[in-house]
Amino acid sequence: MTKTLSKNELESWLGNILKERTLVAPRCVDDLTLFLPVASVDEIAFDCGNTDLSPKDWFFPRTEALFTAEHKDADIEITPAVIEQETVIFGIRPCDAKGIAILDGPYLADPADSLWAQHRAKTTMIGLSCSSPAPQCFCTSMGGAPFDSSSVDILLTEVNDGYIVDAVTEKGEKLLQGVELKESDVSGSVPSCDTQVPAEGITEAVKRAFDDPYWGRLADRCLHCNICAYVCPTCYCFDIRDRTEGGKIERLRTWESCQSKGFTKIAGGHDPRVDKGSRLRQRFCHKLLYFPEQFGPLGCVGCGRCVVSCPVNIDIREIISDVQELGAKVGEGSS
Amino acid sequence: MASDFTQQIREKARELLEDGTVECVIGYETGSDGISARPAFIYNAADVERLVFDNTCTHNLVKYLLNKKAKSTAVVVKGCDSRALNLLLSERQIERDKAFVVGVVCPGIVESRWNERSEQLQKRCDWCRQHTPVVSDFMVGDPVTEQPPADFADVAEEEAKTAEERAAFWQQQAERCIRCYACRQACPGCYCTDCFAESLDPEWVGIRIAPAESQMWNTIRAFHLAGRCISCNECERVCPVNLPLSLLNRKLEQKVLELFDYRAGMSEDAPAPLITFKKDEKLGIAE
Amino acid sequence: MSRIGVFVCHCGTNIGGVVDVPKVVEAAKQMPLVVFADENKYTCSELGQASIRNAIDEHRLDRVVVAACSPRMHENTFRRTVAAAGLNPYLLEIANIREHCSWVHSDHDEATVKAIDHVQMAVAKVARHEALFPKTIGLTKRALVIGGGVTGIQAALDIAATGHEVVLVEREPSVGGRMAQLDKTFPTLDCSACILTPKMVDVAQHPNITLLSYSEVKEVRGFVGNFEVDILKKAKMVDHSKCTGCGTCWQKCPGKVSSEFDLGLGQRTAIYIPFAQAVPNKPVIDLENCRYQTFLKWDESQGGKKPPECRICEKICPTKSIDWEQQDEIVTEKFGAIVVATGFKTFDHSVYGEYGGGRYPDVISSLQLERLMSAAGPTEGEVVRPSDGAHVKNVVFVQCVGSRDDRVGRPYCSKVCCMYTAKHAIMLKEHDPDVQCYVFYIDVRAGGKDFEEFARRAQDESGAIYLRGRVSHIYQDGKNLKVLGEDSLIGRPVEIEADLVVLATGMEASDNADTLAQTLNISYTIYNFLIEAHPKLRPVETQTDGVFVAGSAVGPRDIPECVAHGSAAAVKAVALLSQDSLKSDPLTSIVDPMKCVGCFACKVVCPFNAIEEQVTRDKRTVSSINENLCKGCGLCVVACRPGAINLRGFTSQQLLSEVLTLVRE
Amino acid sequence: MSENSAPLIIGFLCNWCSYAGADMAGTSRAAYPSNIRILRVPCSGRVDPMMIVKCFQEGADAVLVAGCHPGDCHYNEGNYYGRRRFALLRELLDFMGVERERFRVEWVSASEGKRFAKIVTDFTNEMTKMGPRKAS
Repeated sequence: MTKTLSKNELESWLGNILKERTLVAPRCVDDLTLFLPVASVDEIAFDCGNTDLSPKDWFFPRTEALFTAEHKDADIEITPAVIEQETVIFGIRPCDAKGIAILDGPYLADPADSLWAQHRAKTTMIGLSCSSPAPQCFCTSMGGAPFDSSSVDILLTEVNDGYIVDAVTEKGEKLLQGVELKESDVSGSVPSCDTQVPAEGITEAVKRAFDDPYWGRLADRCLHCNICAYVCPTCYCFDIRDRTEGGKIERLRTWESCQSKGFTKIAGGHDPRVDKGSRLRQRFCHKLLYFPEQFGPLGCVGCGRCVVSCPVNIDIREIISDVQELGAKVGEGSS
Repeated sequence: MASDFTQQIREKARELLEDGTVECVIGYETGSDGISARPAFIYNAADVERLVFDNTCTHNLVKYLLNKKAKSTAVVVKGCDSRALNLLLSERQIERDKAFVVGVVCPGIVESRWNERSEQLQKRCDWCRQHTPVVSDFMVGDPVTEQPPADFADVAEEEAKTAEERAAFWQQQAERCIRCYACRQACPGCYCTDCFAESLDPEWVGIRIAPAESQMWNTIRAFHLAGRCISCNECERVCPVNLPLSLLNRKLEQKVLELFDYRAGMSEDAPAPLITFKKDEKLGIAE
Repeated sequence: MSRIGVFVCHCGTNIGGVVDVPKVVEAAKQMPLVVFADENKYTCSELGQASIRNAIDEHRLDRVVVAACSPRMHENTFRRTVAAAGLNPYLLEIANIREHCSWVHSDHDEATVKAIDHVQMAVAKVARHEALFPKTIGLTKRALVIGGGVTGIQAALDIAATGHEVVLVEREPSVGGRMAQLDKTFPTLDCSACILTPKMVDVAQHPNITLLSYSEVKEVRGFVGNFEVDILKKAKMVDHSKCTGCGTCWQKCPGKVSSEFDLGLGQRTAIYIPFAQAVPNKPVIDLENCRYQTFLKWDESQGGKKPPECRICEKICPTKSIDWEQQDEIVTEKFGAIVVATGFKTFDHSVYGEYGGGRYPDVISSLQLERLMSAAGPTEGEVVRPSDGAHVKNVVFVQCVGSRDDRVGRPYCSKVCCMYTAKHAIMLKEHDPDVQCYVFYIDVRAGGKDFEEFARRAQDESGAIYLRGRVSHIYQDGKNLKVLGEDSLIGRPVEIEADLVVLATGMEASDNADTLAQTLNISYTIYNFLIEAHPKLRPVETQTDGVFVAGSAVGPRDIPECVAHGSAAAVKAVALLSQDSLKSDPLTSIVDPMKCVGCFACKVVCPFNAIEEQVTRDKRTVSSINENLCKGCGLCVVACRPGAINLRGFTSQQLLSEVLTLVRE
Repeated sequence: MSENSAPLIIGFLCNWCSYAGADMAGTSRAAYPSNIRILRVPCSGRVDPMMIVKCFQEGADAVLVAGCHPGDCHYNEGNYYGRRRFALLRELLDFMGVERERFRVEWVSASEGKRFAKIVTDFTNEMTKMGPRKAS
């Protein structure tokens, strides 16, 4: 038996949430679909597929003050940033939710990033199973699934006359308190992700192909913009700078990317990743090698945003296949 | 026609690689979706069969010449792209004798995205007055000389709004911008090793990815291209949040044409309008 | 962290009467990095300056803001003050709270708010100041004078008199210029040649002066104190080191051509000196008209008779000075200063169709009349008609030919014509009391010592009839000329029968003045007259340090003005050459070669050729600033998209800091 | 400091002509409204369009650039380059919603103190009438 909610009931539930918390949901803004706060349930785009930008903005904002500092007489007074607002994200896909969840690895490892921890604690994720995976999607190859509930607080799965509701976490159950759910025996059809990527053993393959000229050739075409990193739900690199206004200083953290020139420039001017090949390789090594080595799961959830957005068609799925081949070749050579 | 162009480009590429004229041919190949083109770098004559030319070959490959350390590189250029060659030659960023230019008389490029391909021509093709490359060592297709008159209807439409509406419009655009700098990275005229946008001191553009900073970025990006933009519109195409960047470029293009009778990249010698002047000109400034 | 001191001046009541100075001081104390702020009655007084020096000492100030009058007034004063206390003089910034505040605003509160803002801007800017040091550069203690007219001669003699070497370059075979062509000078009626030739001889004989006649300046490189100049010495075909100037050759040479010096009224030979008193008094061969050259170039296929070989000069020269092998030669010389005195030429009146367009032989220019009147001229001083040699009785003068006339693109007044025409009228009457002169004029401009009296004398004593009006038509009527004009004072047409018409042709810049100006990187007007650094206060300096201008190359001038300017330029040149070394202004541009992308937009826009190309260790061609040429305008900074160039004293950081204090508060 | 809704006008004045002209306004006590804040620059050609955009982006209501009259530039050509840059910049700013009236360029010589005062007075009045900028 499963619990269900009709579309109308869902909407009134969301309407209630909206009264007490910030509700973030996919919204169509002109030609884009983005996770944005909604003022009314009507604004929510229920059938939008994957959004153009990932929801990571709500845990790792593009710009966020870490603290402010001010001169007080002869002293400097520091006020750390505090997240007070309770937020609910509705309509997050299992892949995106997984993207957020795996970032607990780097951000909550000791010493934990206090802002990340606060964002996670104050935010409840209502996931939506992926009923029609897009051609660029490949979540199943990366250890996810269109109906994967492991990273959300509540998972909704669309069925003919409503949604199957699966309260996954305590936080999810709490949010559902007072909501009348119907018992039903419907089951959601299980969609599958057509695209299969040979990700198994990729960590080993990347390691072997590390010094291959492949990366340099691939970088020939790379423009080194930050699109892939900024649309990616799991790219979590940042830059920190101070901003002064009058006598006040704000320490700001903003998105940055390993694809930027100078990202790895260190004091004295040296840059260990000055050539384009090593920068591009860094992106894939981080996702496919360093992240799993440090935190377990692969650093890619297969959402496919970078595949679609890259202006020069640098396609991570193609790269995984290529690297597997290369790795195999190098493996043969060395054995 | 497209297959004929493809054939001619492959043959030329083979010849250039085989006789050692060039070390690399920069052209187009079919992308991972099987329907749209992407840039291709061919180093061996054996690989020339990868090269294609069709109406999805949108990228301005001249951009890639900026980083090429090779002794000699062949590059496939369309009419609009070719103007970038003149721009970069006049600004001493590339050396003419290191580039072999395979010009393609452009049949027009359609709107395409990964796994999406429409038969609708891109906006820039509507404005295009340069189907035939202005620089080439080898021409694919029959040159056309006909030049449609300049048309700035899109700019006029924007200008018909009130200042307040325009301010609000650009404010909305700035709110979308994620400052990935793809517009800059794709632009053949943006080649500074240290972009003003990333200068820490002076900090022209603050670190915040926020409307005020993005507005600053977009304004100055456009201004740095004033009289230099060659209208390939790659900036707008690559933008992941679909900012209407062409409007800014074209506003300046229109003004540059009107005030200085100048179109960027049409010749290697004509000085760009902002690094020259006429003593007696009337520009509507303090007159 | 900087330690900034702020000193707010009351300037008596000039500032304090409007701005609440104590309030500004209190506000300054709260500004970031300010560790000391105080007020003075008069900060520029010795007492005020002492208080700055003491505070620098006592509070270990490393930067100073003075809020007072305009920096154009006392910036240098206070730079010296802080320097006296051991600070670098450039670690100072002035907040202008007098001219830009207290003197123009009457509302005390508003003025105080603005004064605080200006102090805050100055504080923010000075925090970004860096110590700057002028560079010491050596110099070549020699001067180049371009142009051997009276101006150049005067300049050369005055510089040489101070013991400095001078090279005087003259395009023609002799020095003397236009003044040498004149008969008498106004208003004293001195004989022009009598007063000029001694100076010409002095030039030739002065041990410190090297005269390069028949030479031209081709290329100028370098900068103040260190110019390197390519001078083209045209082939004279006569070895002047052997030639004694005996004159045998030019007396015997059969190649007769029209004389440039006599403006077509007389003849000279192919080997020639332009006039009898020429300096150097040694000839050059005009190859165009030399018979030997015609012989050499003769081509049988053209037919006709083979010309004689000639070579008479060579045969009769007692010192064997004729050298057929001589070639044009370029010599490179070094100079510390350059004086440009390239003078003028007269307007070509043939553009005036109504005056005959140059077709009537008896319509001549004033300068031609000078040659006719000159005892050394083609008619030995007899004023006769060029057409038939008859003595003249009725002479009509037409003023403003190529002056004050927009139609021919010469709207300016040539300044000397009114006076030289008066001179001509007086002289003609003196030559022959029967002569009647008529002068068609627009205005008689006789501003100058004894000028008005002189102009009146032409009318009152010499009986010249002055008719206010333009001449509409001149035409040949038999042997004589008919001059149709209008006397606008009585509003009636006038017709005069004349046997000679003299056109008062105006002054124009000499040929190629613009090319030379470009070579020297100095500016010139649309009429090709050179532009001085400031028309009133820096009349002989130019925008290019070390290059001075004098005489009528700058604009129409008479002889005494030219001489005075020649001397003035000489003094400026000597003041420069007398220094042991030069200090360059440190407020120049600077390039960060790491950021430079080598597009050289900077080089294109730099008005001073101060951008040089330099190859870095990683083989990139980048720009670099020649600080000796840079004037600190900052054009390159704005042209530089990557921000590789900055301007010391006005860096982008400094200006941005100022702006941010205004908008982020 | 744009409190009490008085417009904030930032003026960039070239050292040789216009800054001296503003000095002359002071010397001749030619009064004008106090809203303008003046920066001294060597030449109007040193005024970077980026700086002007920055002024607007950070909230200035108006910008005045003043330089030598054409032909009078201390550096011969600076204002000619400036004129081109400003002509285009003003178009771009206007296009993006910063009304062209808010960015003014004037040629003011060292002797035009009264004129400088009049320019600032007129400009301030116009900006007060237009009110503060709407966006960003």
